[in-house]
Amino acid sequence: MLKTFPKGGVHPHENKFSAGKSIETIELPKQVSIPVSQHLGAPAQPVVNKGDEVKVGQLIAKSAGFISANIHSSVSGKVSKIEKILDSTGYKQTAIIIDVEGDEWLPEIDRSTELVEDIEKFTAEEIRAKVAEAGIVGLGGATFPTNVKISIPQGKVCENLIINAVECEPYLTSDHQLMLEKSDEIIVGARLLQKAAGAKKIYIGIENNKPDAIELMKKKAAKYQYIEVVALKVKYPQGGEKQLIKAVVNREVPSGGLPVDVGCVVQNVGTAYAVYEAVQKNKPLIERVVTVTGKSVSKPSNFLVRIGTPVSNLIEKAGGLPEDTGKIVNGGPMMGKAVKDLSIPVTKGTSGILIIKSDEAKRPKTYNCIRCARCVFVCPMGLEPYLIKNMATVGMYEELQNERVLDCMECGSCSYGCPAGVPLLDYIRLGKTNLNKILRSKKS
Amino acid sequence: MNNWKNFTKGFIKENPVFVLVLGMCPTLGVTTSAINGLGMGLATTFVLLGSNVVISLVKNFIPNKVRIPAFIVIIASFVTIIDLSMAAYVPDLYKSLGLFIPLIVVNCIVLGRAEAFASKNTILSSAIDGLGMGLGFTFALTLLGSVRELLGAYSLFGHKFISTDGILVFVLAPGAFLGLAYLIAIMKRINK
Amino acid sequence: MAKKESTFLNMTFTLFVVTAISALALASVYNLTKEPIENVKKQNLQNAIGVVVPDAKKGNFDDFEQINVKSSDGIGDITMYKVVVDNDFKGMAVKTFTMKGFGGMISVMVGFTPDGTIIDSDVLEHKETPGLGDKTSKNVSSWNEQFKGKNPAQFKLVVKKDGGDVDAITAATISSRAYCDALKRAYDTYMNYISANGQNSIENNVEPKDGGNK
Amino acid sequence: MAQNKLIVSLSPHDHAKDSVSKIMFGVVIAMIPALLVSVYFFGLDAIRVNLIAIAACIFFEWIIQKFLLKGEVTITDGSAIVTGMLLAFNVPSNLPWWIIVIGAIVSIGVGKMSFGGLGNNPFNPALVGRVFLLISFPVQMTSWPKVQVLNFAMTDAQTGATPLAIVKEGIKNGESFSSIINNLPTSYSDMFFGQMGGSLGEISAIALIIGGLYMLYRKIITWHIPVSIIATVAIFTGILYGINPDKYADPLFHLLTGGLMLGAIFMATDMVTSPMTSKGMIIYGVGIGVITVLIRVWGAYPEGVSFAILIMNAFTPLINYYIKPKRFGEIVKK
Repeated sequence: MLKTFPKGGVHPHENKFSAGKSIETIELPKQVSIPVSQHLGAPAQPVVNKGDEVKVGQLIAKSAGFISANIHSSVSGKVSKIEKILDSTGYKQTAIIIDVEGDEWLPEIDRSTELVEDIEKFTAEEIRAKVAEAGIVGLGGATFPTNVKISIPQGKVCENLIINAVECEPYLTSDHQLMLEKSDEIIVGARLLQKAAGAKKIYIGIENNKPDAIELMKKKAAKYQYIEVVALKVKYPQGGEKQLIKAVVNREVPSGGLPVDVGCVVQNVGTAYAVYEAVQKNKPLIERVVTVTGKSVSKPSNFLVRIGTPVSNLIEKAGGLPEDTGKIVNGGPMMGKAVKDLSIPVTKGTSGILIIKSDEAKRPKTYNCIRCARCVFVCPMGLEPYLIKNMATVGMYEELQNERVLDCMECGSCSYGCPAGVPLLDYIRLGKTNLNKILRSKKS
Repeated sequence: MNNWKNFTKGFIKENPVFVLVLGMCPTLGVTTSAINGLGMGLATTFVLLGSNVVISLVKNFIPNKVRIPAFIVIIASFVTIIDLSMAAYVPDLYKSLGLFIPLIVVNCIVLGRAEAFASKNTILSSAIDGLGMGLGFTFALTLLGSVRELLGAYSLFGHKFISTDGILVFVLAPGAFLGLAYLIAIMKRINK
Repeated sequence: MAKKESTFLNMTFTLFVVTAISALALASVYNLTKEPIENVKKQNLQNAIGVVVPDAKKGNFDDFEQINVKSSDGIGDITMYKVVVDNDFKGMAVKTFTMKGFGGMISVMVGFTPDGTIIDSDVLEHKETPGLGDKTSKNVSSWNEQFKGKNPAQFKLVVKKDGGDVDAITAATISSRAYCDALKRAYDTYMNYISANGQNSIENNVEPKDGGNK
Repeated sequence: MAQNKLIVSLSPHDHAKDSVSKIMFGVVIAMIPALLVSVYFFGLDAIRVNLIAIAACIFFEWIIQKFLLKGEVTITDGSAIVTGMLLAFNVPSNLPWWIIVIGAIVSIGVGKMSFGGLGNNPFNPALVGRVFLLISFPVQMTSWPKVQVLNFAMTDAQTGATPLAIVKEGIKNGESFSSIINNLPTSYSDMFFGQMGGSLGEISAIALIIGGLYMLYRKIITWHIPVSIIATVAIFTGILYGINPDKYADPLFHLLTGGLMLGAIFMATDMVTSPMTSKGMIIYGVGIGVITVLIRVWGAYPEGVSFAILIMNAFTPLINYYIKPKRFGEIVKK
């Protein structure tokens, strides 16, 4: 029996069209827009001004708080302006816009592809400092600053480092392809993370629909006794931190708690690769792998993209925007955000660009809830989405706290499975937002 | 208050059964036929009228703290009078209404009108109020009784239209609830 | 006019007056209705007896001797009315009961000839389901006509389904059985009474006519 | 230009291909085996009853939605067909057409639309109609035609009682269960395949089980409710049978007769009126099982599944209120 999390979950159609497509490097755009807020927490503070010349890897915005991350220039050229642009959240955000001139890198960045395995030369402290310096955030999509996550708080112990290579979102293949092409680097990155967090063991969780990756990673990890590659049964949302921990080490993160409360730290496989590059190669987080896919896309691909590249460039490279496009999603179909405009830039959290045909873009017709209980059965957090929806509809926001609405991680399983087409997650978000407002006003 | 308005309010606008939902025990219990509903309604009307008049008459002599016991005694007297007279002179109706006649004592409508209206108003308007409310109650009970008798026994006031058994559930207790629920719903729509 | 204050004296006095007037009114109404109610009760009983022993309608209720006995199986009391019209014994009306009804107790009146043949029978009180069990009553259906003129000594008072001679009401076997049970109890009690007191005990009223001497 | 037409909505952007109407038609498909068996044993009457019930249910749903509520007409979602078929399954095949129509009015009008239509009804509409008919027309509702294999002549068949009623009668008269069962014309295998008197759709356990397995496969129902009802009835009657095999029928007899399979598989699992959590479903199922046996063994009616389901339907909101799914991360927090 393959391991998985016990309660809830759905099985969306996988549609991994871009699987096995090797990572192509996309050519430099003419101009990049790098938002200063690509991570959870405080937006970074720009440290360049209009007209400044920047090189690839140069710090252009500085971390502005404990939970925040540095931003580096992904191209070389001239800062043309600093202004508010539309980003993937749909809101206007401050971004640094750089006109690309050539491709001149900072001299300390090691651009060779040679593998550097030695991790003994760094202390845990140094690794954390380098990760923080490189502005690495969780690349799975949550974009939580990595250095914060691997700084284990006083009194807590991290026993297990879990590398999240589940990629449970349908369509997306960027992590899968990265594992196939950069397995050695990922192992080193994982070991670096382990050292920084002080973990005893590394688990690499991979869903069973990627047998080639499982095999390769098992081979590479064979020489390290403390690394275990765990094949997992395919089930969405296994990539959720809490579900992954439950599936791999069978521990439950308490409601409102953090993974470290049960001695675990979860890092995305892409993050591990970025950590390797940052520590061993001095390369800040300036590019990432992005899947461009969709049923109507003529060339579904995995691209290595510089942060700040407009999404339209990627779509162009993947064969252009199909005629019948109805919706473009930044991320996977389950948790990604629909975008308004193709000019938005790729950010640290962009794991994929999904193009949905117009006939599938519309939501299904909504009927009365028939109380089929499917939402209750699929909720991985053991919530009752139908009840939360009803309570949110009538404005019982405060009472929602007892229904644990804040535990919801918005995986969308409830809305996905609802036969009546009720947009349950929308109501849950409404409830969460209003409950949070009430809780904040109570605190102050 | 306009006397006419005072009189008619009991029928639709403040109907004790359909709007105020008072006196449910006799409403559900005795309305197995139209005649039972009518009889119960008229008996209640008599009690209401009498008690309203008397209470309105004596309201100023009764100290506030003992008004409820005094009202109850007055109402109970009227009910007993009705009970005895019906037993003596209309034995058939008495047989079918049976248990419910003494229960008029605790019928919320009677005490409710005494407390809410008669103890504050003049004798004339109290009498009109009692009569209006009582007839409204009678109207409601007769209507419910007719519906139940029509559906449950295919007859009205004892005249059978179809000689087979009716939809039995309507002469049973569940039918009272069903019938009342739909009548209330219809009244709600009319009042709108 | 100002309301009276709620002093102890006031309250006691008012309540006293109110209750006194009520008592007075009730007493007079009671006196007034006492006789009609008695008459109605008597009339009702006579009517009920008249249903099962038709000759009773012609007689005077006060002539009917009322006999209270324990039921044959000892679980309850049974009242028997000796219907005598013009010194002629017309039959025995037995007010019997059963506890086996669908809604519990059923009270039945049944009339017997001296040899125990059923003259007629009817339900007095019941809580059976309307449309089903209430078909045992005469005013609802003619079901209980089948007992007319039958002598339980030959006619087995058990529904056909259970091997007797009685046609049960469709879909109301329980009520039918209960009715049979009541009749059986009446018959047994009646027969016990006769065997205990002798045939004369019921026919002695008839004697004067026969013997011409009393 | 295409950019202006982009749809922006919140996640998720994918949806399972299931819908209310697919579920409803799945239930209809699952009922087909039982329908075929009923045609085999009751002839064209079975089709007649089904057609009248379905047509009447759809018609009244349309009338009420269109003219009374003046709202959207949703007869195409298939729920009225399911209600109509379930109603037909719960009545004898020789029921006069006008009684079926009254049943449909009550099912749809009282049981469903009065509460706001599909999804809002606290009681299973078909059962509301069935119990209404049972109380209102006890004679017609309890005279079951004797089964005649492939009789399409539409003649008036003889009527008789169900095995359940026969056994109850017999036990009440002091006969022992074994002697009654030996005198029954139907053997257990007859009962299993459906050769016994009874309502249209309840006679064949095997056909109902096939339908149930199909619904399990389609994930329309979960195993919790049917299994807990059947297990409860089996255990409860098994204990009684163990205490006194003369006075109480054996568990297999209880499982095969009456509407137990129909109730457990098709009626109790009605999504709208059953609890939302697996624990709640088991409590609900156990409740139905216990009440069914109570009514069958000690109650006035020989058959108690319908009443048991309606009673537990009334408890469903309470079960939903008190029985919560196990929250993720709750135990650790204490």
